[in-house]
Amino acid sequence: MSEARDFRSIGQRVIRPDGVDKVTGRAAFGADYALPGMIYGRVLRSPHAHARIVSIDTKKAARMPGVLAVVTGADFPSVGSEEITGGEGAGNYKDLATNVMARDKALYHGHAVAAVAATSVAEAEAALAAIKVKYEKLKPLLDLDAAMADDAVLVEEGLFTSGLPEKPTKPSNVATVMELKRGDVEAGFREADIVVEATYRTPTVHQGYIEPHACLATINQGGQATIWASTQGHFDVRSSTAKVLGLNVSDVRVIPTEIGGGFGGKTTIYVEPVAVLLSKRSGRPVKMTMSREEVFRASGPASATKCVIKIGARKDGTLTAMSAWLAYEAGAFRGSSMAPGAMCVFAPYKVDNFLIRGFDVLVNKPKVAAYRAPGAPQSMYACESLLDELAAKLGMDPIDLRLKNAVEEGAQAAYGPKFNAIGFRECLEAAKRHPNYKIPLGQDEGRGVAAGFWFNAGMQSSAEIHINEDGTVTVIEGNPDIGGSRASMALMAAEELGVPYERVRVQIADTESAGYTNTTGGSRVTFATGMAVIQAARDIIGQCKQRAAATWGIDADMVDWADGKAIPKPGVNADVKPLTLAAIAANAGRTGGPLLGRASLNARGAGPGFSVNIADVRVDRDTGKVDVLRFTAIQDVGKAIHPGYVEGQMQGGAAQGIGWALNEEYVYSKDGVMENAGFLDYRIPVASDLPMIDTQIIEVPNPSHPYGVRGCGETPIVAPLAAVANATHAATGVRIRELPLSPPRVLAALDNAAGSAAGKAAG
Amino acid sequence: MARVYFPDHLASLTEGVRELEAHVSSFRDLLEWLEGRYPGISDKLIGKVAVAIDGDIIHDPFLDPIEPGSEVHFLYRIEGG
Amino acid sequence: MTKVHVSTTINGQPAEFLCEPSQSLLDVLREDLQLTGTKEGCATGDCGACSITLDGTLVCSCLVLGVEAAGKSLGTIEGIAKGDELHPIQQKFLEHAALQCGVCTPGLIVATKSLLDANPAPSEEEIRYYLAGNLCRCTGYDKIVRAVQDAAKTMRGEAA
Amino acid sequence: MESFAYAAPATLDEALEILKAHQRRKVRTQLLAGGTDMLVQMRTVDREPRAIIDVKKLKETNKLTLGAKETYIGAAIPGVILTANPELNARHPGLVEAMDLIGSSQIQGRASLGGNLCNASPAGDTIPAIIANGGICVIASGSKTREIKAEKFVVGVGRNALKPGEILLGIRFPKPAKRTSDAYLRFIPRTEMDIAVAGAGVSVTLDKSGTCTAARVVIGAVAPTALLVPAAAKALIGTKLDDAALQAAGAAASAASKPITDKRGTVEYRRKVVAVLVRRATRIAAERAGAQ
Repeated sequence: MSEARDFRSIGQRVIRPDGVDKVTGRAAFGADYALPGMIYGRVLRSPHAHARIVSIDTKKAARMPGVLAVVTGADFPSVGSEEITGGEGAGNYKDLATNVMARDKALYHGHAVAAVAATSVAEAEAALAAIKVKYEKLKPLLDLDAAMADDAVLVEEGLFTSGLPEKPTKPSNVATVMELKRGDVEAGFREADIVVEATYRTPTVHQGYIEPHACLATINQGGQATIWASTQGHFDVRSSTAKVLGLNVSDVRVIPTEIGGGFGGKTTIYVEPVAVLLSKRSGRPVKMTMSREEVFRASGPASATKCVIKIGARKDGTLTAMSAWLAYEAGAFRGSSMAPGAMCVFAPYKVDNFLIRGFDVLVNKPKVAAYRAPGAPQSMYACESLLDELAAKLGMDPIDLRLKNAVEEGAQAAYGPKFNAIGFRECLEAAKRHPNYKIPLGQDEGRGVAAGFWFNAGMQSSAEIHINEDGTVTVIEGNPDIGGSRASMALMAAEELGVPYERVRVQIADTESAGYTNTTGGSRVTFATGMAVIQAARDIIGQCKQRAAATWGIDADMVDWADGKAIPKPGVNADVKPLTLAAIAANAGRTGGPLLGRASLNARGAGPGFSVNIADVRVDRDTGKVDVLRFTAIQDVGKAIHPGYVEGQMQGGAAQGIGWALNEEYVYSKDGVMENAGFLDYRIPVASDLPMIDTQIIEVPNPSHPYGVRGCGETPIVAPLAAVANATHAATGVRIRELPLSPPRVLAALDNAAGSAAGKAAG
Repeated sequence: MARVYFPDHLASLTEGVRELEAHVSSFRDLLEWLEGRYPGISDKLIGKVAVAIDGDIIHDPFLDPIEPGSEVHFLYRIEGG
Repeated sequence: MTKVHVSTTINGQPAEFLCEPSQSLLDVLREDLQLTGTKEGCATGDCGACSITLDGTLVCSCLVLGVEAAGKSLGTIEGIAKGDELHPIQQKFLEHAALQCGVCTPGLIVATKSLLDANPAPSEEEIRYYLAGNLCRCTGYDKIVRAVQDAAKTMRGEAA
Repeated sequence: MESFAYAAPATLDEALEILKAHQRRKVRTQLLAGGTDMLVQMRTVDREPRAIIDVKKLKETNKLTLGAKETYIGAAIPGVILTANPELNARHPGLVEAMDLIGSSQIQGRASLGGNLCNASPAGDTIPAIIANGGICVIASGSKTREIKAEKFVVGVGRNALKPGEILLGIRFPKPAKRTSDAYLRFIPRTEMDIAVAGAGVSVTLDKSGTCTAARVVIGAVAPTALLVPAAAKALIGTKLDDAALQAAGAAASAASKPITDKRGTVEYRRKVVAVLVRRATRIAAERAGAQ
């Protein structure tokens, strides 16, 4: 389907259509909306990581000045167990409803137990303090080893592991087990000249979007609700809120606001149904925003993991067998990103024998949510680190080792199907050739390489195109623009229609105005919604040809479309002037009415995205501090529609991955209280922490997209973890198999190594 | 003749069979054919798993054509971030 | 609670408001004066999304009390463009794709203006350290730093 | 319900008057300078109402003089003013760099030396530097002023020596002797925006031959309050600040430290790193002193 062609608009670094509003402060984000009579909702949260809720007394709070509504779990309808199948995050509506507001148990520190709406935030907060909750404290489970122990306390009573060949007889905190295998892994290890095995751990981390969750909701006496929400997917907010509150989907209208970052964390709901219920009880519009502290404690971070990887290889570097044991914390409800983590772990490599076992494990922490290539950074950090260890043992260049085993078109992915055209080899070769791979390093400096992979996604999208009476173009679609996607949509519409980019505007419409569209996530927007925009544009072109034919009095199949104009086909004997889009639009009323193009589709064939990263670091041996000196991100994106925003995805993902590698982690007390719930101590990279991030875009077109687009947003976060860890090893000679590589951890490892070296020397 | 693959976690639905050959021309036909052999299986597949037909991952397949020689893989549904 | 009457100047225009003594200036700007271009990312001075100038000095408006604005001159993102014309910093942020979600952008632009007003030719390192209090989670800062460098050049009157 | 109140007196007398009145009526009162710590605390750990007296408008808290014998820095002067003063930088470079390390450019527009001292955090960056420079706190106490050495000002975690009704007006520093200079270093995991995991403020005096004749070594974030470590100074005095002397001073600082393990660092880590910082800060201070 991908067409080789010269592009006029695609590939141009245009100014995004929503840009001016975003640099002038006009753009309205989640917390920027207000309605007449609006009041403020706040949430009371559990001070315990695991406790039975014995009773909640809200009488005093309800009588306090300014308080117009108080709700608890008892005010929400009961929601039955039902898998969430429509949208993004895996899960169950019952869990979702219980996560929004605790019922009989508080399952993590920060779990919502009650909410208040009052005429001011101060009054609402004062009322929260007056709510009396009686808890019976239970032992919290805070890590994988404890939760997977045979005699562990259960986070969810009566939970039986799914995915086992036989139904287990005993409940467990392991919600799901999954297995992927091929060949004979034991035989493969016997065939190997060298076998390496190691255990790696990663901590709970947060997406760290700068805009906290925010919404404004109002519901009338007829049960019709309107919600303004900062979300990656307003259709999911609609379906989830309707389900949690027992409303008809048609009675919930969700208007997406501008969104201040999400990275997967805004693919689910937290305060939205609470705001609607408070509005119902108070008769007023209710605005709810999470504080930064609440975002850390009670939104959805990414899983902490423990990954055991084993790799066997021949002396020439050929991989003979690989195995992975992957445990992911799910938080208090099942549904971590273990499965995609398991599917990604060996995806870049050809190996005949492998065994992958994954475990989705409940602990008393907030329910995890998607975070950019969910699941992949953790498992691939482990595998890409161990490959580095293997390369060192084999005396091979780490890029050569990967080239030796890299998947290419026709190779069978570890997760099942055969790859179509992919660009992994091209990325590896570009890395090998890159000047940054050859820069000499100084004392205490090291270079690390790692690969990244993400599937990218298709799914359902809709688009409409309206041709305005002056020939300008309005594109209407349903994906919140989280990083410049309006520009990509406008570029694609301009390309197809043959009109200048500046004549195209893009509207992100609400759930009542746009056709159903899956969430902005899975790196799917430019691919799938872009495909819908292209199809809608082609619909318009078809109509324009008909209008031109009608104007000229010839058959529609005698008309061509070129350079934004209808022209007679070569050889057609008609003495007519080409008709521009503007001319056809001006005459639309006389040729059949307004020009309206549309497309709705379930896009298949998202193109897998591969990357290779090169990190250079310097380690301060006295303090254990690791500084990133240089970072090079190379990625196959299929086709870069707006190269500036593609580079931006690569750079932003690199920065998040570097933060994950070096400093970011949830620090828990022994009682399960997060001790660093703020940007002061949850340390995301600041401007002075990072160098410029060099990017190289590789374009191996995706055959399933008209322009070759693969999607690019998620792959960039996968490789940096191992690239930085491998560089740190190269700089120090010491391998640290747990993230983050924070100064205390690095210094302790250096001192240990020095101690044991000294011991050996002495011995 | 298309080849159809089930991963281990779904093989319980096919009495342990992980690889099948089917004479079908669309995913709808495949579901019907599978349902005939393993009654109840389609409820466990529709909306709960993703499918790759000749390498293209599809979240909600139904009308998608399956060519002779096609490879059909059932997969976990992959969410994104 | 007793509200306090405050007279101040915002973006060159006189302004008055009533606020509680404990209310932050950020809250006053956003909730009472509907100047929502100034964003709240943390309310603890750690993210810089609420950056404004107070008598010409760059501050986090979440760490200023509304009552402290009395008699002061405030500068917010809404006052950066001159009428119909974008400020060169705003223009360069657009040209360099230096924003993705855009929620940190107002704070970054206010902070950048403060930097360039004081130091017309900052080095990359000076830019990075000056802007260290403005968190951006989308861009990795690369394009932001380049936009600032380019804006500085334009403001110095050098050809781009 | 009690409510918040705010006053921004223009003169010291007025400020003391308001303080006294609040004291009589037993109103909880807090002094506000830059507010970069206080406002955060007011919004998180301690939301109780109080009367706030803004001391930023007083002449005494805004005075900055570099006299022939001493330096006076008003308690409420924001960092941005101090770091922009070349003369102050030349005279007390370590003190200025300690101030400059606090928070972002935005924080620098508000945070003050006096505020950092009164906040009395174990990790307050300027406190070791103030003590290393021999700072003396000037306090308005009723109609009089009293003075107290900086090392006696902070008495515990978040607690200072101010009595009810008192205001810290500024800090006096003796003008450094010839070939005397200082340095402050802290360790943080990032390059900016963090709280010190450990800190070290060092002042040294050299004779013409480069031998250290006087020193003050102060460590921060490794005990409930910043610690003046005479043993570390002793290890430096009489030496040419060679590696052995620096190692000894670092070891003395490590030994004097009483760190805790928390989200920012462990006991072991802080002990090790504080020695590194003492060594490195001494080297910088000595270079500066030698260059005079």
